[in-house]
Amino acid sequence: MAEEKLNNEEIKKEEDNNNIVLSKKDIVKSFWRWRFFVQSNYNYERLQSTGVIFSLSPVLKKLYGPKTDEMSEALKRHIQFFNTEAAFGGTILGMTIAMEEEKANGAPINTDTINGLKTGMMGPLAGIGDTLWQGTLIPILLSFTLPFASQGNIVLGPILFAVLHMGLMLVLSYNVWMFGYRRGREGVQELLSGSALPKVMSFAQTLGAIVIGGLAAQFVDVVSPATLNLSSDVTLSIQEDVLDELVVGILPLGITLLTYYLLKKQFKPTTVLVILIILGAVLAGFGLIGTAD
Amino acid sequence: MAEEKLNNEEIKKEEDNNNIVLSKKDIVKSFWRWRFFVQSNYNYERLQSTGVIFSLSPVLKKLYGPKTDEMSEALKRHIQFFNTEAAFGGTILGMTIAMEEEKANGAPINTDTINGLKTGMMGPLAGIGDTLWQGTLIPILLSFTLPFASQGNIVLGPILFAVLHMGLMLVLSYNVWMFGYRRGREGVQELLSGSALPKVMSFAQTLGAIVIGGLAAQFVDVVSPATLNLSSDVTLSIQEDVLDELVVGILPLGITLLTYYLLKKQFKPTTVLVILIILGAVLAGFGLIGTAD
Amino acid sequence: MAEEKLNNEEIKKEEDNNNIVLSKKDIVKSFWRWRFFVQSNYNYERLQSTGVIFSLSPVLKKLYGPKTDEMSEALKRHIQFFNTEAAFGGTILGMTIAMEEEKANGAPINTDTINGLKTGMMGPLAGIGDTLWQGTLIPILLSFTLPFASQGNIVLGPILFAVLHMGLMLVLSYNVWMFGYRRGREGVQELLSGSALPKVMSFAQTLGAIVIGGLAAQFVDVVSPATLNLSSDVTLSIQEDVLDELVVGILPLGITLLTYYLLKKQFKPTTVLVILIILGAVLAGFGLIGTAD
Amino acid sequence: MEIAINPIQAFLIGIVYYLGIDGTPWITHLGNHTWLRPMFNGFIVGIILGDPVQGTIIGAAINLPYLAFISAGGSVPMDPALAGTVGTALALGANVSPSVATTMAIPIGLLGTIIWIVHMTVDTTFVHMADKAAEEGDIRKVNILHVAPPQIFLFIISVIPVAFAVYFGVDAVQWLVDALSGRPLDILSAIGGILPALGIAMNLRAMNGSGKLIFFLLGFLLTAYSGLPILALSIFGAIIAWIWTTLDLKGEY
Amino acid sequence: MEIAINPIQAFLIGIVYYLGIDGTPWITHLGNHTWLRPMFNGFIVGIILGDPVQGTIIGAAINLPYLAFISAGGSVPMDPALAGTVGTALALGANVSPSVATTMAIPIGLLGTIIWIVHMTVDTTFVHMADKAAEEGDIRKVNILHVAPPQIFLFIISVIPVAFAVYFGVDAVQWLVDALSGRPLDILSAIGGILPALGIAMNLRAMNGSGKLIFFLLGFLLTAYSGLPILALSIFGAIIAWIWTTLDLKGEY
Amino acid sequence: MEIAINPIQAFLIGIVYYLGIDGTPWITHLGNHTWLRPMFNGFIVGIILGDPVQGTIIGAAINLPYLAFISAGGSVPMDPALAGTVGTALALGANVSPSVATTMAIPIGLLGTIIWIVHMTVDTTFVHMADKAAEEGDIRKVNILHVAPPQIFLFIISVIPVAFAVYFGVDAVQWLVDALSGRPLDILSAIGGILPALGIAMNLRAMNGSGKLIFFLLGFLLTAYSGLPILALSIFGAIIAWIWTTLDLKGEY
Ligand SMILES: OC[C@H]1O[C@H](O)[C@@H](O)[C@@H](O)[C@@H]1O
Ligand SMILES: OC[C@H]1O[C@H](O)[C@@H](O)[C@@H](O)[C@@H]1O
Ligand SMILES: OC[C@H]1O[C@H](O)[C@@H](O)[C@@H](O)[C@@H]1O
Repeated sequence: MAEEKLNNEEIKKEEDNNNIVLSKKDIVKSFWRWRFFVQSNYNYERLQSTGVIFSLSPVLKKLYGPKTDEMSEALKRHIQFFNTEAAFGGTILGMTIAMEEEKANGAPINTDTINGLKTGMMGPLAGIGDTLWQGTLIPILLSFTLPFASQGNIVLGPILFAVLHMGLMLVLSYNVWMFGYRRGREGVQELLSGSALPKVMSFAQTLGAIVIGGLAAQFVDVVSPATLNLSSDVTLSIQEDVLDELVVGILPLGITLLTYYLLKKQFKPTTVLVILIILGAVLAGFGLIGTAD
Repeated sequence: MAEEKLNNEEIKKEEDNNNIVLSKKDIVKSFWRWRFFVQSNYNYERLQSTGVIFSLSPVLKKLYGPKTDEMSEALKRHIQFFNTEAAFGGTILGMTIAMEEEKANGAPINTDTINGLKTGMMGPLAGIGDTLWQGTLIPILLSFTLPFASQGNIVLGPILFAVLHMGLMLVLSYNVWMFGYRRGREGVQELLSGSALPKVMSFAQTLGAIVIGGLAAQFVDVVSPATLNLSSDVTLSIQEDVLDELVVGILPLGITLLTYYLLKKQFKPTTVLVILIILGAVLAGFGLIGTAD
Repeated sequence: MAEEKLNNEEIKKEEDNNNIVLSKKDIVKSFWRWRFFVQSNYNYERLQSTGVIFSLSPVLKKLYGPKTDEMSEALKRHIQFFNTEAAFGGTILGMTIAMEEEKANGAPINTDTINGLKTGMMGPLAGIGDTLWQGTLIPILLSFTLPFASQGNIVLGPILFAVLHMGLMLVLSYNVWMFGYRRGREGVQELLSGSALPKVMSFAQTLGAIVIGGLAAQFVDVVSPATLNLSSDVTLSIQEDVLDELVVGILPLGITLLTYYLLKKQFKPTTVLVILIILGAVLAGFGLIGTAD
Repeated sequence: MEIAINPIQAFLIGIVYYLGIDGTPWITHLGNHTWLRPMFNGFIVGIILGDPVQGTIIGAAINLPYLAFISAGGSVPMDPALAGTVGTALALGANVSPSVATTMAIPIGLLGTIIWIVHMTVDTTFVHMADKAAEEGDIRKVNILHVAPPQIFLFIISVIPVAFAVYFGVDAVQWLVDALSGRPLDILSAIGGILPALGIAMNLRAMNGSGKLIFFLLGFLLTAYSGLPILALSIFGAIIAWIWTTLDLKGEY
Repeated sequence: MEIAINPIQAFLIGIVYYLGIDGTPWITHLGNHTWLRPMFNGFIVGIILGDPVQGTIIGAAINLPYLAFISAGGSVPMDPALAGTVGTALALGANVSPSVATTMAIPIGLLGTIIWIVHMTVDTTFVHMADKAAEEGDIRKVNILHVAPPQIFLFIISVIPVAFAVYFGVDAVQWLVDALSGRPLDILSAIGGILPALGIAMNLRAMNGSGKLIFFLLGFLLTAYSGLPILALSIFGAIIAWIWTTLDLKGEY
Repeated sequence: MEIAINPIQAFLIGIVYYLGIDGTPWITHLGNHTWLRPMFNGFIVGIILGDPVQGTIIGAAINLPYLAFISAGGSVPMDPALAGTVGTALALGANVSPSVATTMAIPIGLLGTIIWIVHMTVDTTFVHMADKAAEEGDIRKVNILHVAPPQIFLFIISVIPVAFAVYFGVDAVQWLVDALSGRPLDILSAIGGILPALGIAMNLRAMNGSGKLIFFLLGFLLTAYSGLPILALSIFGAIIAWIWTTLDLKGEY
């Protein structure tokens, strides 16, 4: 009953707004703008934020017209912090387009809903996407083509790598984008009432957190080369004899959690960057840390 | 109150039916028929189904009489797909006998309840039973007796193995069978109202699934012996350099899931068998798969 | 409403009792009595029970006066079985003081509540405390100072170890004790209504059980040195060829569970002790068990 | 000393094989599982050929690669019973050393899977006949169909090839083995390697319970990555199952 | 055969580097990730210098230590694009062996992180300008700010040093590398080793969900203790996430 | 240089041992745990015998096998305090090398468990006396019972044997050790190996919480199979406990 009423109301509102419908061309155009320009202005403060606007540009122009209040709202909405893995995370942009479309046509979607979805999904999809793309697909492709390249085989080396990498990833990211848009359209009702979404979100968030943890363990690379020369023949290795006995990976874990803590304390990323560089320089300068090589 | 009423009703019905009670001899006879004949007509379509009927035969005859409608119903009930590990899974048959007895005496048990129990428990007990019996007990007994046998010691070799294996397992399977019958009798009320059973079922199903997964990892044996000879000195092993880097055991896992998928799609087991044989022959023929030896 | 009433009642009662307030000095005195005398009368039946009374002595005297009925109740309350890791577990004593204080001043706290808290927390804190203190901190301190000691360096060897060990642990155990007292005071209300406590308890109990399991695996040390000499060249090692193939650590696990079972069956600890000694002597006498060295 | 195998002995050895097939009713199902171990049927073949000690020794040697043999869900990846009976008979007959017997036994064991597959396929016809009898409530007929036709058929396809093989002896079998060796044998063992998937998948399909596939995957990956023995896995599995069940059914019953 | 690099070639190689930086729009973001692999940009540098085959061979050698290169959350722990372009150019120019080229490429790659850090820091100013345009609803201006200033700036700071380096050649770079080797290089690589923490922590901060830090810790420790490859971790992670989600949201929706 | 140990020194060394027993009140409970390490009590024995440096060196050697010594739930699987005091005294007295001292110290340490067991058994009588005092509300009496009788008793059974052993010296102890070596020592160490089970089981019995035994088993098996150090186990354990608690108490409070 209540839902039916909602539907009726919406339909009325949609009629009032003369129902601006996006064409497939708009969605596709937006996709290509994303794939080319996602990180043109990549920066430590907001990362891909202006990339989002650049990509949504054809959509927003059509929905809100230039220099209107609604456009201003939309721009302020999307200029916030955003960062994800561009291929898999594209699905969020697809959904966002669908939500903007519904919103412009009067559905009761507010900025919080859109931002909730964007920020809720960007992290998990960054973790999962980085793992599947940079962490899995590229190493596989390289391990197939690199041997040819080292024999001087141009075709089965660099060219095959380029074709496979870009071919596979473009097909994937295009489909993922369109999927996001379609699910977004079908799902707005569902999203608003909330049935499957919380499960998908919770699953993605949990998996994302685990995977990000795994990435930290693999790619933050700090060990202590320090030793205590206790006598002519007794040497204590801080890394092996102390730290590894406590918790394997305690240094990278500590550094990552410290960084996280600083960001949580509202330090700007550029400040944190400087802190990390100084910390690294000082500790390495005294020979207390290094890489595992 | 409601329960009390139920009890009264039952008692009345039981009186109406003149209360056919199975003797211990019936249960034991049934047990031996199972232990001897469980797989006399083992087949890809229904596996132990006629074995179940052969085993329950004394019970069913007593409860329903020959060529009655009730007998026909009972036969059609039990000729369905059934497969379990015969020793541990015997407990299901014990319970089934108890349920048939109650049903024949008027308890409100229908075909669905009986089949639910049978199909709910047969898989878990197959996984758990195979693990404990074929996967654990037999290897232990063999590792004790085989060394004697290889010295030509007949008594401490084959004979001791036979005695221990059959002795232990018969004691076990007899007790498990009787336990099933007793629990079934006591528990019919409980089963119908549902308090402990769902927990036991859920536990068994979860454990069964994990254990079946472990069996698959150990006993489905496919690796790829293929290599890419990239140059005179660079060789890429598909198994070690690619597949193992992705997911260890990806081939056996893939084959098992494919088989499962085909069965789910209602392919007949014999069809799936043919598919697997052809698949194996073709892939092995081209040197793409082999066993790990 | 109901809560408000409770508060009012309490305040009234407190007025009636003229509100005996413990001074910080009482709490600190109690702490030092604990740290010195916790295990003066350590025994297999009740372990630290009289140590608890000795420690709480200044508090109980102040709250209940000598040889009163209330004192007798308090003594009987605390002479029950108690055992924990003295440093981390001190937090339980801190809380206990707070609860005794409230109780003496009329709060509706009964013996069960106090004992529930004490026995609920002592086990987990024993497991966690032993792990962090004896299992982690001491080995680390030793691995730093032992090399110096073996060079004959008295200062960086034994003395540094003593200073660091006692310094760190006294600071820790003092703070943990005071924390317990403060949380106890603030939390009595909360404890009684129950919101955070169940979570903390459940977390501590679960972690404690896991950690105790890990301690058992590391510190119960039984293997079987027995072998079967099957022929001149075939030898079967019971430990490696049989037990380890079944479950790694099956002997220490079995011994621990047996001990637990005996205690559960209300055997006195001294009886269990004798059983273990006899069992160990007999089995080792026949060469069936030994240590892993 | 070479033992000449006479037709009666050959026939008896054929029966030894028949009795070691999982499902023949005469010695119980557990009896089959004792009897199918080469250590045991080698001993029996030894009795038939007059040298049980030597039969046991050869059987034990042939048994080694089948130590961890398992049959799940009706899948038989290789056939230790065939390997044991034929291998022992030939080794005693040709006075071949245990290790040579073992070498020959492996390909023979693979051939056994063919017999198994044929019988499990043909048996489906008898269950269809039993369906009709069930409709009529004729339990006697179901019982007869359960035993007579499948066992007669199994007797024929198991006794005859074995009797022939051991009667015509090592040369005939060697010829067969040679003909198979190389690619054909690789193919046969690859098929033997994947067939357990059928049994496992049938068991899996027969299971219910939420998250079935998830837990299957978990069991698979835990085993694949840790190399845990199956008993240890099942203890860990029981812990996981307990936690899952407790939490999943919380407040439901 | 030594190849003398002329100014135009040096400039072109500078552009090759610029195009291999994660974010330059001309060849798509995926294009950057192809182009930044030394195997690929070595090939392009080879074309520019007239020997694509040799360029590919050298690039492939330089690529090896970057096989598992990942950039997460905008962190670039080392710069394979700089290593590949400059390394290949110098190796072709000085006719240096691939293995020497690799040795030189590692410190060069570390220097690339400096360029990356500078550009990601400076870009923050353009996003502040964009904030104003957003306020006015001026999407055209936001779009221009998104592309023009950052890319012009990036072009300058990436093309110039590379062009100079490859033009003045191996001696100049060798001098730089020598000056760095030892402690300075250790410090640079230590910094490169901890910088991914920034990216990962930014991603982590952007995530929600109950137990986020717990599961992060779990993923970290599982990987640290088991050495699981990242794909296997993510399958185990998916199983855990499924179990958690199922139980945590039970009866809520 | 051999040091002759006089009766007073022997008595003092007996006291050193007494103070290193877990529970003597004079130097705090933490003090006991410092003092019971051979590195430390060797140093004190060295002071008494006039050579603290040598005492420390010998003590450090004896300490090595006790690096991971733990006492849980009142179980003492071996006695480092006895090993350290007697071992150091004998080594200094007989001018024995540290490694010989260590070899002798191990069986001595096992004998210490006997003293411990006797005192923890006898102390049960004092707690029964305290029960009566508690009934009467007589806290003073409970306090006295808590300290005086158990400590007097402990003083006697610890000081006397040690004083005798170090006074009569290496030959007497060697005789004892010889008499024990072989089977008796194996039996003593086997008993020492299983006694921690008592302490652990007492702690376990004192715990509550649903699934206690399941989680105990989990902790045991994780450690047994992975060889995880105890701190790492407790972090994994905390993650598991958090997940369990969150889900188990869901919606209850
Ligand atoms: O898997 C359960 C069960 O399936 C079939 O019945 C046979 O393979 C048995 O050996 C096995 O125990
Ligand atoms: O981590 C998500 C994402 O962050 C940034 O955008 C870059 O580092 C990408 O390479 C990465 O995929
Ligand atoms: O296990 C808790 C606790 O038990 C006893 O009190 C002693 O063994 C202590 O060393 C230990 O900390």
